[in-house]
Amino acid sequence: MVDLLLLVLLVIFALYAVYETDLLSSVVILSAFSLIMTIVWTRLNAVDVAFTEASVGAGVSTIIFLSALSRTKRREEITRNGKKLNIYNFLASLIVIFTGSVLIYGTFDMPDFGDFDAPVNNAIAPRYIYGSMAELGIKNFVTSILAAYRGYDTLGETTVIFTAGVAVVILLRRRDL
Amino acid sequence: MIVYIVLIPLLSSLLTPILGLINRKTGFFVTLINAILTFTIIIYSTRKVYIYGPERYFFGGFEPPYGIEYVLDGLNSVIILIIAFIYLLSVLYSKKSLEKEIEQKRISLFYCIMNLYFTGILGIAITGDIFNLYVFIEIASLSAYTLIAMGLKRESLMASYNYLIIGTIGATFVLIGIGYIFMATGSLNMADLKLRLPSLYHSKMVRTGFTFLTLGLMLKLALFPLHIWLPNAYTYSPSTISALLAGTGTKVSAYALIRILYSVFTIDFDVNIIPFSKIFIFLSLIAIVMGSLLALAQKNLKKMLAYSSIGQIGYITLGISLANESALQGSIIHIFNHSLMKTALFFIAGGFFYKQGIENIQDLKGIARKMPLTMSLFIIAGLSLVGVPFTAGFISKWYIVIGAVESKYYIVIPVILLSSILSLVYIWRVLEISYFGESNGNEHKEELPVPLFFPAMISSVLCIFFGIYTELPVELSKRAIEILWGY
Amino acid sequence: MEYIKEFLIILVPLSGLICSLLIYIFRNEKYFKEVISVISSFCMFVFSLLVGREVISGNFLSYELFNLSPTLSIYFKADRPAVLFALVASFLWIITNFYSIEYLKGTKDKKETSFYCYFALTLFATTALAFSGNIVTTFIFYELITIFTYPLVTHKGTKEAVSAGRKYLAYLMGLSILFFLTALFLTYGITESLNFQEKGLFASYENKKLLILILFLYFFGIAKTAVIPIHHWLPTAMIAPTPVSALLHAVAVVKAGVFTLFRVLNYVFTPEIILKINGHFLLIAISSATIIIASLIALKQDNLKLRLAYSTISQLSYVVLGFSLLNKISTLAGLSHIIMHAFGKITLFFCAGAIYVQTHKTEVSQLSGIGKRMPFTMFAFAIGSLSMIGIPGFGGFVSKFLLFKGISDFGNYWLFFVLGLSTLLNASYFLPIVYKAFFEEPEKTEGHRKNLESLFLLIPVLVTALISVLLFFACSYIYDFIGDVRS
Amino acid sequence: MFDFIVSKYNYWISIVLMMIGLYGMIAKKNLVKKIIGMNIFQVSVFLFYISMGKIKGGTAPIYWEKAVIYDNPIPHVLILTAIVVSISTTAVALAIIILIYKKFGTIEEDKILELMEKENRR
Repeated sequence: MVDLLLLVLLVIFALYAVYETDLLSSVVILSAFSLIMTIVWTRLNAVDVAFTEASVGAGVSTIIFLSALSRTKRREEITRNGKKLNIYNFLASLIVIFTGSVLIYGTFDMPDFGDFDAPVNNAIAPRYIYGSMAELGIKNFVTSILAAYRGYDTLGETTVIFTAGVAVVILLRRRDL
Repeated sequence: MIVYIVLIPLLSSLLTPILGLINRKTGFFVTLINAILTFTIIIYSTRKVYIYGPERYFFGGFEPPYGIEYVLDGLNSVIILIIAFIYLLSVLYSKKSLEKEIEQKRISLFYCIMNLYFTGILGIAITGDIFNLYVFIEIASLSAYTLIAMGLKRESLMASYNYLIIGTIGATFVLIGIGYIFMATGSLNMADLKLRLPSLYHSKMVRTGFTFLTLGLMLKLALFPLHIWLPNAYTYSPSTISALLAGTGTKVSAYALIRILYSVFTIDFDVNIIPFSKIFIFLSLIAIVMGSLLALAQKNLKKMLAYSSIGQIGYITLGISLANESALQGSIIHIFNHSLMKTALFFIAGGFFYKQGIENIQDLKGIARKMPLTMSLFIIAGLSLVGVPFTAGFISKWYIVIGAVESKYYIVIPVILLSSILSLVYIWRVLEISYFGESNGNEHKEELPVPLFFPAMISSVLCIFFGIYTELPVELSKRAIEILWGY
Repeated sequence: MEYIKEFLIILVPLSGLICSLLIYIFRNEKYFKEVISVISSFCMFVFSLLVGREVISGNFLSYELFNLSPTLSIYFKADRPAVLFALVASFLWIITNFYSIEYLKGTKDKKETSFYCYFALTLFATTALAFSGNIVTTFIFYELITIFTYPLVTHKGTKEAVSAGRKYLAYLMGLSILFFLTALFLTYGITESLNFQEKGLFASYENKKLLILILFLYFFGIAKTAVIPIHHWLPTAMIAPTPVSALLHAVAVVKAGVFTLFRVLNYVFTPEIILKINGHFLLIAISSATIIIASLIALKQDNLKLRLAYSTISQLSYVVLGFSLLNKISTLAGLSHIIMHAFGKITLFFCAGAIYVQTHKTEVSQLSGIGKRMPFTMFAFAIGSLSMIGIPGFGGFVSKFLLFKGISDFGNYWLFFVLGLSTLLNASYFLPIVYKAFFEEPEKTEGHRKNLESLFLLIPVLVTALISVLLFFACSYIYDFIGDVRS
Repeated sequence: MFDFIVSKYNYWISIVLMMIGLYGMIAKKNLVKKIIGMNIFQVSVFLFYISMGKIKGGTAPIYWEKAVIYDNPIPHVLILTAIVVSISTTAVALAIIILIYKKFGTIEEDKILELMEKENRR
């Protein structure tokens, strides 16, 4: 029941974050959204992910947003110029509804939530769970996959951060424009 | 050996900013060495793949599906060959061209991002793991956003931002698709998925996953209704980057699409089980016509070329979705050829900007009298774009049409021919203005400087070369399909 | 020796290509381009003769240049009609060369290099088309002719010339890409072969509707035949310098069109198949309509070159009519009319050019009394006219006579009426010019110089006029040479 | 029916969240707001991933003698990577937005388009 409550809370926060016109509070709500997400993930036993989300999603991300807001504008300006905007919104909702229904359609065949026999848990996962201890000697399976089996992904991830870092530096230092 | 294909660009991207602290000029040389080295390795490994068959590399020694693997087979060796070649040309072009467009203080960081982009697209092309594919798509995209945002005009920022939004939607769709497929199979390795998926083809999960994967890639590929990001992105980015993106960006997405369609899923699924083939033939035909029509309406030279790219992407997806041997072969050859000709055209368009500050077609009046050699390159690449015989463009169109006839899609023929005519018209418009327009002022000859002229020359001469000596692309693409479809 | 024989067939077009290259390389040498043009035209003629000797002695000459794809090759083959066409084109090139030297000098043309260069290139493409052994090769050189003649049409560089060039391209390239290429693709899709064969390609194909469609696609795709709905390009192309109009738009280009049609009707389709699908009625209707309508339009033209152009359209349809009657005599008539018309019409054009150079007169109404000042030129003009009208004793009579015979073989007698009426019309738009020239008084304001003729302009005119007459007496040799086309 | 709903509610709510985010990304005109939408969109996809790795009665995928069933660790790994990617994209996007504000003086898309159009017309 707690889980469901948290999820409903997530939806409310998400809606609030999207509809709030004050960008500052929107960002704060987003940060709260991330924190609730952290709790959800902890309850789903994804400890490492929750930890990362708490620090990166709720922490770093909020700071970046705030610093960006401090350099731009705080309020969203709602311009209601009649029909044009409405058609645009209508189209957007159409796309969203369509995408959503395709996604929901895909869930019909899904194994139930928490099903042990789901293919996800039986294809390659057992090898990591039962073999990685002996192979690598690391207690945390997530760490061992991250560092060893899928180490190349982690290299890619580092590269992404590096890219973003260089990108931010080179962009923010532009003087020539 | 194949692991160096990604590692060298990655290392050089680390090296460029560090050496850049010592001397600004090192950025170019590190990048150049990187491009040459990577290209050499790719030629070497492509040859090896061609002779001995696919090569696999297990990262960290963990065998797939548990670890991540690199696979180099007939298909992606062709793709990385052309990518590395275009990159090499762009680097050669960049030195002079960037002098006018980028602050020299930031040049080493700029080269760093360029190398990261190179890393990203090579990573996409070479990985054998779909989640890894996503990671590399993001590396390539993030660096592409940055590169576009470095354009001279402030429009470039908006172009970059729009690309970022649409690109991220695309990448996230890919992520969702991967999630659905992962959920159905529990595996992430492409070769493994190909074994596991056939029994699940009727699962709604797999279908949704497939839809989102292709949809995400289509966004990245800029197929017609999803193309909105592309024209501005190509138009307002620095000349080198326009050429580089036009030659590599969408091509690698096209490759990823082929990979997903025929290497993760099978042709049976694409054609018989879901109506993918029909829908995308239809979309591609619209893209072919609309791309050419919109190109016709443009005033800005680079924008015209960008819209023409949208039409040409239609050819590529058409060949992919016709799903027979000739058409797919045509598609692969078209990826190869279109890279060459579009890069050449963007190089030349960048050259006009460099030399005369010209952006609009109307301002090209009489330019052919000032730069006859440059303009003749433009003619070659332009005619190749139209698909005139003896140019590279003819061969790929030929194969695609033959494929269409084999599959009895006769409607394809008039559409392709109509678009050829439209492209003839928009290329011709440029030629007419540049040859017969009344130029104001002096008309003494001033060709492009060698560093700009040379890459443009190489790529457009190759358009002719591969139009006559077709053996190499035809043979390579044939080998690619043999391996892809397993015979 | 065998190898050289094989290579002989390539040498004919090659002499044109090499000529243009040499002209371009040595473009700064004085008199070089004229000399090299003359030499190469002689070479081309001699090579054509040599090929002709081989063909007569029964050797089969063919040469495969290279493969564009396993099923797509650039392939040359010699047979009698091809040799005939090559001989006519190369012989007239020799004469035109002498003529152009004086003409360009007379009109003070500055762009000699491009003139000679593209002229040679056009001849290269025309002869290559003559010897083409399959449809693809034909198509490629058909397109190349258009591309190479475009600069000649826009030679003047004025606004009018540019828009004429645009029309030229739109008709010739647009229609060929839209229809000809479609037909080509369909042919390939159905038969998987594109080689010209005596027994045709569709021998075992039953779908009549599709065959008719393909036939019409070919017919309207080959716009160089200038039949009535697709003839507009020819009058507009008259803006080109007169030697171009003379050789290219009365001989090489338009004859390339009818020659391609000949190939299609006899070696892709066969008369039997066309008769089976009843495809010939539309062809006959259109060509006979063209004969009449074009003559009527010609009657109204005051501009001499335009009148000649419409006369060309009308005369070309004789050839088309001959081919579409589908019997041996009529085909022979078509082929021989290619020659007769070539010599007659080139004479007329040369005269028109000479008049323009000497007096700057372009309109028929200005020509009163010109015969007194340029008697020999106008004498040649009279011979050309008579040949075109088809008076016995001149070359034109022979083919017209054969055409009558072909019609009676075919059995559709109202066509006699068409030919008769057209002869009448021919007479009524040519003879008034001759009358005006010799029997009307010149306007008083004219200058005092009596004889305006220049030897260099006169000799070519007289030579072609003489040959027009000789052809009447030598016609049996020609028939012997052509023999049974479909043996 | 009830079982069907209960058995999948986690996925469904994550899909609803995704769509809220996607809507924000497409429909909102404010550039920062789009990025906020993007964050919601991506984080919800992560939730979807994490949900599929959960097993009833499973414990966290860390070696533990008393454990009978472990949750699936693979989605966790993937999402660790994806979170970093997401934050990097956000950072780059915000950097671009700051630049846009500097050059255009606004972060509303329609106003920027107006400005660009004016410039083109000139």
